[in-house]
Amino acid sequence: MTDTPALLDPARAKQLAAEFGLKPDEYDRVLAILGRTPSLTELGVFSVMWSEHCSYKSSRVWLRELPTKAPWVIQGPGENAGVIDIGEGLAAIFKMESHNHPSFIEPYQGAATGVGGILRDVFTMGARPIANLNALRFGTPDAPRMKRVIDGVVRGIGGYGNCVGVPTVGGEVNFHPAYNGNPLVNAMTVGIAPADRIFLSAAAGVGNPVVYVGSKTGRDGIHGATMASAEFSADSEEKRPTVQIGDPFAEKLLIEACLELMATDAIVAIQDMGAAGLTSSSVEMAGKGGVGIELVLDDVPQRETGMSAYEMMLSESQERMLMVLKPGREAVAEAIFTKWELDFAVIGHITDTGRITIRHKGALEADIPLAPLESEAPLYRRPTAETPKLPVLDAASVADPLGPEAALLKLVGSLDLCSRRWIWDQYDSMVGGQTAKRPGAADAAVVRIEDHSRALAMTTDCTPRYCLADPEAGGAQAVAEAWRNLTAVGAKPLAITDNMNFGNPEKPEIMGQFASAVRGMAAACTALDFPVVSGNVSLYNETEGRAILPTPAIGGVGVLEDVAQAVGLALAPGLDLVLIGETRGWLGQSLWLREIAGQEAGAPPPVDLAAERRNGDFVRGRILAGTVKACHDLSDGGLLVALAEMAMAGDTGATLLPPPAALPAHAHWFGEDQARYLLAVTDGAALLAEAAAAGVPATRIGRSGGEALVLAGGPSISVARLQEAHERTLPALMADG
Amino acid sequence: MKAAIILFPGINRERDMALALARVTGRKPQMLWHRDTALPAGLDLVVLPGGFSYGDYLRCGAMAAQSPIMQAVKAHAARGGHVLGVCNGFQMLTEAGLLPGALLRNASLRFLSMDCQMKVERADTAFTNRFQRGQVFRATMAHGDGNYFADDATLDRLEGEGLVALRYATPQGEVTAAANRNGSARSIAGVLSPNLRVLGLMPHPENQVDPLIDGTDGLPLFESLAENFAAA
Amino acid sequence: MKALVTVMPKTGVLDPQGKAIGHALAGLGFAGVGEVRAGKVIELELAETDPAKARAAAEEMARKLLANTVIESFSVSLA
Amino acid sequence: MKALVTVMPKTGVLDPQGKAIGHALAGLGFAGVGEVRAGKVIELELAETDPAKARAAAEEMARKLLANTVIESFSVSLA
Ligand SMILES: Nc1ncnc2c1ncn2[C@@H]1O[C@H](COP(=O)(O)OP(=O)(O)O)[C@@H](O)[C@H]1O
Ligand SMILES: [Mg+2]
Repeated sequence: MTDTPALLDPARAKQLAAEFGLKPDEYDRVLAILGRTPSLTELGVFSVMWSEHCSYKSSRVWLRELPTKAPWVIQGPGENAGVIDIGEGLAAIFKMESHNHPSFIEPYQGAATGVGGILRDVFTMGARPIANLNALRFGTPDAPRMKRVIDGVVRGIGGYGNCVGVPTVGGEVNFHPAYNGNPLVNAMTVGIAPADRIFLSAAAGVGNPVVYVGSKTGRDGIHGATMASAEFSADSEEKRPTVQIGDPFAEKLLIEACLELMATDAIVAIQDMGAAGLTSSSVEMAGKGGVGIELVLDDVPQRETGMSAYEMMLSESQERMLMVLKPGREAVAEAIFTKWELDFAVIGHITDTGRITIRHKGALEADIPLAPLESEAPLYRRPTAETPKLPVLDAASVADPLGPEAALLKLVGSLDLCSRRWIWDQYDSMVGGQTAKRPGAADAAVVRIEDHSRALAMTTDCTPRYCLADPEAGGAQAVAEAWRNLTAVGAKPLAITDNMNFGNPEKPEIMGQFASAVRGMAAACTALDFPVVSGNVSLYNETEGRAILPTPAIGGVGVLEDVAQAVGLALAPGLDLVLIGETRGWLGQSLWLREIAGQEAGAPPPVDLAAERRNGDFVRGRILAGTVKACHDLSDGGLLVALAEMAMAGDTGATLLPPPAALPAHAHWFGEDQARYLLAVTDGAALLAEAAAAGVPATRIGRSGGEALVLAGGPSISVARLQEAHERTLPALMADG
Repeated sequence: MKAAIILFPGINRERDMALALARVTGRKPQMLWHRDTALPAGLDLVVLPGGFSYGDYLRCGAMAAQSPIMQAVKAHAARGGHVLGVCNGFQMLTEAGLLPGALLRNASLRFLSMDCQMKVERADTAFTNRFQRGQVFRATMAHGDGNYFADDATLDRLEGEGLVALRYATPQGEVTAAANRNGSARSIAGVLSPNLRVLGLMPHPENQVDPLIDGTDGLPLFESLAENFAAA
Repeated sequence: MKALVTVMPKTGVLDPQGKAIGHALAGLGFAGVGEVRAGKVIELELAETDPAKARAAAEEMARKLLANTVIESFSVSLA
Repeated sequence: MKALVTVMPKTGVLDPQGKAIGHALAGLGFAGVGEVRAGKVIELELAETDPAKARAAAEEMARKLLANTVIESFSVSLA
């Protein structure tokens, strides 16, 4: 056996390095680490490990600014997913991840494998997945291919989630031309595990077997991680062969088999094979454990013939996991995986060399020291340029061309506010038998934990148009809205996962957006005791040089001690309507301004974190006291849209008091001031008194009942007409999609 | 009642079904593995749960219908035992020949996850005793292939012999095309065997058994069974 | 030896997929398309080298699993 | 004139259906079954009577709609 692998010709190696996406100085570092030219497999390992997707080289310096700690955080960023303590000996494990580029190339499979990947991140830590969410951004439906993308993405998310039997309980969708060439598909999974049975990825135990389980390896997705790290160009179509196909049936078996094995004591460490497949899983497991690893690829289960070491190490075939077992537990594990009709193979062992060595057909294919592979990984503090601040828009300076009735009907039917029923009707939201608030029923989805009264509340949020106008305020707003949505069902918000979707970080204005958004998020997380426990970064979301809107999607998780405490947003008759929070009539960057006045202008609404906290804590207190019959936070579209949403959900109208004289009516009805909630209660006077005592701004705005929204001295807008306008949009758009 | 749920690779509503059965019997049902070749002695009810057995690849329920345990299920049915198949379980029952017809792709060609209303056509079976004839109840449906099909002669026979258990209807009990979202022949949602002891249905009454989750519309179905086998 | 099992909806059985494809083709501007039917094809790599036996085996597989004769008919061809 | 468009997963592309069918056939006791691949077949009734034109039309339909050429390949035969 030789002690060096077959090396590439130096000139060829340099050229390949560039093709694989390594910058010249990065390649020089490879040479320095190895002290020689790399083999093809080694070059492949370096290029994927040092890709933006795996190394976070542009984002890491900024992500460090995010608060990640709280007494209830069991595991923050750095593992496959974040873990929090939710009481009664239980942990919630969750993460969000993007599959943007694959979903544009092949929408169904791209979205489906996105769901599969995030599920694996969660069950690899020992959790049974109990819910999926998805945050989607599409271009305008008349853009080329866009309807097919929308249709394929929705079918793909449903196709995978429905089949594995994890309910898809929530999410969000925006439409904007900035996503025409680069839609965003962010998928989130939440799981539950016993708090003392969390599985981590650090390998240990020299001599311990390294085991491969799941589906066989094919040539799919080779260099998927580097693709996700490159900007799109018109010839991206050429990159099609890297498309991976999801097999949700195999995933379902993998979930059951892994959970069954996890109930024994056989596992030392476990990690899913995600982006960069066998490479990243083996390198990360050994690296984290400070050990070495030797892989012998001959026994890797293979779907295709004649696969090389390079191909096996870089394949992104789906539904595969890597584990380190305790010595002598191979048979126990193999019996379980055989029972579930999955492949099982011992493909190596843990060593004390601090190196990864890869052998195939008797030859050494790679031999890389692990410490420098990680510590010397490129890390950039790229130049940033601040987004210039926009002037505050004076509400009185914008004329109201339509009046409240026509504006409301138009808004509830607009793309960003219309009913998402067409989407969620394709997702099984009930499987598991624990979904207490399904899509459309509440500001956050609520799923009870089997055999407990306790429930989790979950939401995803981001308002990209605010983030474009002011990334710092937008970052804070996204976190605050997630916190508010959890609060609005009565849950105690605990932690978030994030998915940072941005353009090309090599452009200072994009990197500036990123840095500012992080700053805003960090401030909100700190003020709201709402730490970040996991996340994902997706950069280079550009097509032909045009970037998407900065989109830091936030996935929030909170807990309710008793599912019976959860409130929804559906209005019932005979209740007082009370608005919590201050209304100044902020129209800058509002949907009213865009859809009705035809402008995208002004500074977005400022986020007063102290007010958020005070108002939210008050609302939650009232919900837990049992006096709130329905609750909805105010966001896109402002007060009248929120009220219309409650009315439509409950088939109940309301009679409203006149708007205050101090504000233009349209600013009162449609302004997007933050930190506000609309509550329906039996005793409005009592609530107002409690709010006054707590120093929380509160106003009675009307009373529920009847079949229309009746504006004082103004129009009477029937709930049925609102529903018609609200429900019509997506089905009409997608009729022959 | 002694009930058992059969686990096939890829099914996913077994825990939902176990919760529903436990709610009416006070104890968890037995879980059986698809490779078993015999059923435990003295079973009152065998349940084929919902999900995506074998990924629903090829045809829904087709591969599960060929599982070793299905021979024992057929023998159980032949002895006059009770069998409940829900969603994927209904598809397995038709594929195994225990119920007539087949479930085709939904007419819309989309997965349908929504509430539906079902009208009870027969309230004199072990599955439906606790309902009134003509009563309408709500259940979740979640399927891509729930479009019931049989040839006209078979449909006429089913109707003639009173073997249509449930039909999609409006909340007021009208059987309309709009209420029949998946396009099923004659709005059929559930079918009985001639001895009324095998029931297959597409929607999931097991998801409506808990007031804290989504109401108790489906509970009478399970209460009927529990009552029927109360002595056992 | 390769066997190809083609499975088609029986005449008289609703074929929503075929119908939808026909509709979509018309929407794309393809004229002169009459009935469209959508079926499945399963390609089997068989160790059997005798054509008659291979065909018989494939037919048996179709009857037992690959086709549901309540709604589908099948045909076998060898390659 | 009838055109038959057969759509198969491209070689190298994972075919979960074919895999599961192969598995099930083995479970049913069919021996000697190697690789199994599952595809679709679409039967089109075309008004066109010229074989070359009919074929060209069917190929165009396959490219535009019937096959997802990112992951599937297709072939056309006339009957
Ligand atoms: N992609 C999606 N998948 C599932 N549910 C969704 C999706 N998009 C939106 N929803 C659901 O639609 C409802 C309204 O969404 P949204 O307008 O974003 O709510 P909010 O403004 O209160 O945050 C919520 O229940 C949400 O979970
Ligand atoms: Mg939201």
